Amino acid sequence: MDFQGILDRLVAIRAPGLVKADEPRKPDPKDKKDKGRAGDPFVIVEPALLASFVEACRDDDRLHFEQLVDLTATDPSKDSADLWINVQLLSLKFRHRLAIKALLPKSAAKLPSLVPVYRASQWHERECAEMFGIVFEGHPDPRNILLPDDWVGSPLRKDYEFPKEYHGISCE
Amino acid sequence: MANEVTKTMPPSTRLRQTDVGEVTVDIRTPDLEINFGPQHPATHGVMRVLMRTDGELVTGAQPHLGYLHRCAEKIGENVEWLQYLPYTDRYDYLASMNNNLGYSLAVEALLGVEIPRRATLIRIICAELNRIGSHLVAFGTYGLDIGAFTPFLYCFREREWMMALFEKICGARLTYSYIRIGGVFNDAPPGWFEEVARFCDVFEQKWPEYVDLLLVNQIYVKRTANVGVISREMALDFGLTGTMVRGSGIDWDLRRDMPYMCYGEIWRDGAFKIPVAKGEMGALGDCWDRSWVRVMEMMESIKIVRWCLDHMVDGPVIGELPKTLKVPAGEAYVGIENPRGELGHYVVSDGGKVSVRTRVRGPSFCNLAVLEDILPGALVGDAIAIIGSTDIVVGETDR
Amino acid sequence: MQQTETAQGYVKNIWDSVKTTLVGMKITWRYMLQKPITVQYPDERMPIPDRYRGIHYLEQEKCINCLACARACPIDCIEMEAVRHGKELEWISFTLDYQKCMFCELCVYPCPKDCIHMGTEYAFVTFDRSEFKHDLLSFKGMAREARIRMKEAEAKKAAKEAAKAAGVKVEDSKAEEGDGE
Amino acid sequence: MTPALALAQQSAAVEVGSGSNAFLEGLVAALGAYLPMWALWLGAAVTGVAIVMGLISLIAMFSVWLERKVAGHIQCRYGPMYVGWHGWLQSIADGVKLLLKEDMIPRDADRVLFMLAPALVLAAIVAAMAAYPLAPGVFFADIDLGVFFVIAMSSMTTIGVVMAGWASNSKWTVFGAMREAAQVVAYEIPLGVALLVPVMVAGTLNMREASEMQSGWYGMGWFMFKNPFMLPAFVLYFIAALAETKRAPFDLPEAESELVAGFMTEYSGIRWSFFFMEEYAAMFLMSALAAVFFLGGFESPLTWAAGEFFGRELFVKGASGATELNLQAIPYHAVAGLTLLVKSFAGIFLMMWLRWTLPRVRVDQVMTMGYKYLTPLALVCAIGAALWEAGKQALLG
Repeated sequence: MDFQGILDRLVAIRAPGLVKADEPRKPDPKDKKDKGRAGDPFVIVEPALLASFVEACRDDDRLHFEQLVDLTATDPSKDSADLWINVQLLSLKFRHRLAIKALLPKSAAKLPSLVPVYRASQWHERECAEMFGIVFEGHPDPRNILLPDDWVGSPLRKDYEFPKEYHGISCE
Repeated sequence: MANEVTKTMPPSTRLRQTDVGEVTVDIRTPDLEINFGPQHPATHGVMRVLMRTDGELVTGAQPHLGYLHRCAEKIGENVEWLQYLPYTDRYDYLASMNNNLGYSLAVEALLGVEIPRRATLIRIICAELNRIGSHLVAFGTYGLDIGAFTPFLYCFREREWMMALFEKICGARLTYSYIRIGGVFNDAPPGWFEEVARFCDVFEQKWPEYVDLLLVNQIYVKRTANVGVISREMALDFGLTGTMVRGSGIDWDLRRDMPYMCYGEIWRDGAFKIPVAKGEMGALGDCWDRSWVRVMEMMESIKIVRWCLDHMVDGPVIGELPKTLKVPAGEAYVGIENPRGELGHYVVSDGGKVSVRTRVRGPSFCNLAVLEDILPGALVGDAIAIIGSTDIVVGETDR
Repeated sequence: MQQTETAQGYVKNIWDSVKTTLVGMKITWRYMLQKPITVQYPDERMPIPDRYRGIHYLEQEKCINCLACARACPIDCIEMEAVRHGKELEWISFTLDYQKCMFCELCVYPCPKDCIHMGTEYAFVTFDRSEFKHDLLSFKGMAREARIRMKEAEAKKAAKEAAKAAGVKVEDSKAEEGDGE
Repeated sequence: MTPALALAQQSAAVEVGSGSNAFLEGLVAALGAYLPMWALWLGAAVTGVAIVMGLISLIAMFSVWLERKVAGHIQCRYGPMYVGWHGWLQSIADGVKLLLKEDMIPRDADRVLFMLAPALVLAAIVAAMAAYPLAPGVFFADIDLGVFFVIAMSSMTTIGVVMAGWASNSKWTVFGAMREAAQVVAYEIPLGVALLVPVMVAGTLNMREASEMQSGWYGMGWFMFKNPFMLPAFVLYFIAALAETKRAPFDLPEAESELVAGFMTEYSGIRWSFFFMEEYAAMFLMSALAAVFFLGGFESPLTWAAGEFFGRELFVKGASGATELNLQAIPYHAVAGLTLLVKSFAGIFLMMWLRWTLPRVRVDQVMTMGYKYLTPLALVCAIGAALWEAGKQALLG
């Protein structure tokens, strides 16, 4: 199924939390400032309903997304008010992918964990949590995974300041 | 009597006195917590698994990562598009070509640049040769984990030639940085394709030796069959990819099912097959199945290389690219079939010279998550076999 | 791990073990009689291909101090410093920090004059880490020919000036500019 | 060496067993008129210990070199090449290195046990070596219970290994030690039972006598050919010996990819080399036992020819009635001793070849193999051989 088909199906099954779809487009020749958008199409989803959205995607027999391939977050820029949660779903049966994006306000970076739906997201969520300071509610094992347990700050946020020292070791 | 027993007993033992004057002693001791790694011969790098064992039996396991974390994703936000290429070499250092390829394809998905056919074919040859090399290491070191030293060196003998081939085409033996955005860096030197063909011939002769010496050896079979069984459902739930998922009997290969470059054409030509485990030696999805898939895949890669050599065309090896690379705004996720599974690159651009986000979805990272579930119940020796069979590269789990 | 074994399985187990062991031993025996494929490293060495990415070398005469390589470097390990005397360059330093360098060859491609190359030398051993900051210059300051040329030019200019000492002011276009990093 | 070693050796050489000691005989023949008997005994014991220690060191050194060359050539590489011709002095260089290494004892280790363990291991194997006959007429101790003594003594090394594992105060070493204990207990039985087969055929436990009994058929009257149950017994014995000497595929106590280095993890330098020497000496002893009881011991057509040509008796009664050394028989004894040595090293080579071919078995499979495969099969062999012998006697008288 191509993206349009998936989108139609999502609308048809009333997938919870679906906001809109975003598809790549060519730059508008009239508007100089518009650069268009390249890359993949994706759907935008309410973060609070992300878990139920992916569950609906998994359980629908026409979508059949058995695998969560990737879950990550993006901090688009320093001034952006939102973080993005990017989820990649994959259906082995129908050989299609779906990119999902959830806009999460930086001030309250909190959303329900996806682990009950896909256990694959367990480590991805731990990584997101330590790198972006996102809280996944209901995560079974919310420890740091790549960073030391006592790490301060969220390194992949754009406003992260590099520490001057770590345990008395100068990082200059 | 009871007092004497208590005195000599270790504090962990529990004592229960029944009313008829009998004393029941519970001599179970608490489980032994043992640090498997970070410096251990069988962790394939610096990974640490905190294991609880009851004698030889593993009752719990908890992988601890991050010893080799080199901030690859953060670096991606600070260097230019092309400059990030050498860093991709360094996460899965056994399959650098595939990493280069994944990153290049992701950026090209945003750029929309057309890749010359010769470049595509050279890319496939390099990626498949590197897959062979990576599987050789995986299979060889797996033998080493099981205790067979010699097949390891036989595997490295062939890998050495593969590395020499790469050394001829790009000048490096491990961190190639050869496949670049828009094509490849250099055209193949004269005589290189002939040598690749020779390598294929020799490899086909040597390949049965690995099977005879290790794969079907009864001790090897006994060590790996019915050990670390990952069921179909578990493989899907944990997002396992690549050899792990094929080892669980799921017929899935990105090269065939979501073809990139000209893999679709090669598949339609019937040049290669996807080996899927059938559970010949034990339960479906055990360690033996996974290693079998790897060994079989090497031969399929040889066939793909042969196809590319047969269909080689002349022409440029790099597409039309501006001098300073500016990538159009947008975001793309491209997953390719790395030797270890699906290597995904999620790149976000705002139209500038530097990426906004470079996310690497390492297959080892995802495949490793299953350890917590399959290690308990295994013996200590099995634990090594299971960790080895997931074929992780710590550079990629930690990035 | 406990499997129920049949008598048939018991015998088959023994048979398989013996057979596969003998097959393995046959293979290892064959290799034992063959000549090893390794080389005795310091005495013999593997041939190094032309494209080998080792320690850089610089064709200093060609280099125009354009900094293209330094900009292309992902880790900023190239630093160069030179003073320009008209057309001639007076070199002060062109250092590569091999503690950082990852031999990615990205500095070679953007060079407009094709003057920086990857060499074939790979063993770079020192007792002091500071020595890893390696200077690629084969000569410091100016090349002898360049110095001669400059002296000649200066002499010519001096002669011209002496000839035109009558009062015609010659425009001195030479502007020294420092082109450090 | 430590007094414990000397004591063990002395007791082995002199007191155990009822046979004589070739060195003692030689000393008596040479100096009997000048020195009191106790001095001769002591001299014989000291000589014996010195020779055994030298022998073990040499065997270990040569075996290490052989192992590295065999491993190298199997793996398409050269192995040691720089120290001497094809690196034959490599072991000496390594030995010097090991001697010069820092002697480390972990802080929380049990110091006494930690230091005692390697000595005990080595002492046990030195004692076991006492029963090894150098030549038909040259031996340290002609023990009637030879086989029994060797097996008993080489099992003693287990105690040292368990001690080392426990004293190191490390979890990996305890794993190694426990595996060793379980493994040796499991494989002692098939080893002993498999050895019973030739012992039954020979009717003696004395290694020298057993060897002499195989001198028929122009030196090819090996026990191997005397009974159809001998070949399976030999295979079973060999497998059990592999496990007994902690060699791959049964090297679980050290299992370098599982337990780092098993019971030896915390050892370094000369203490570690004691374990190493023990391993190779044990391999040699087990191979020598196999050679003596299955493969004809000293006997080969060459030995037979030398015996026919030079005469066999090393000590003869002289004209005066005193014991004298028969110099003429020395070539025969040299040939015989070399034959046994070559046969023993052939066994060691086979062990190495197997090691560099096979993967390691798992700990439960070691037990399964010991108890469920080797022990019953060895018993079948023993009973079959006994019935065969009995039938032969009944039929042929």
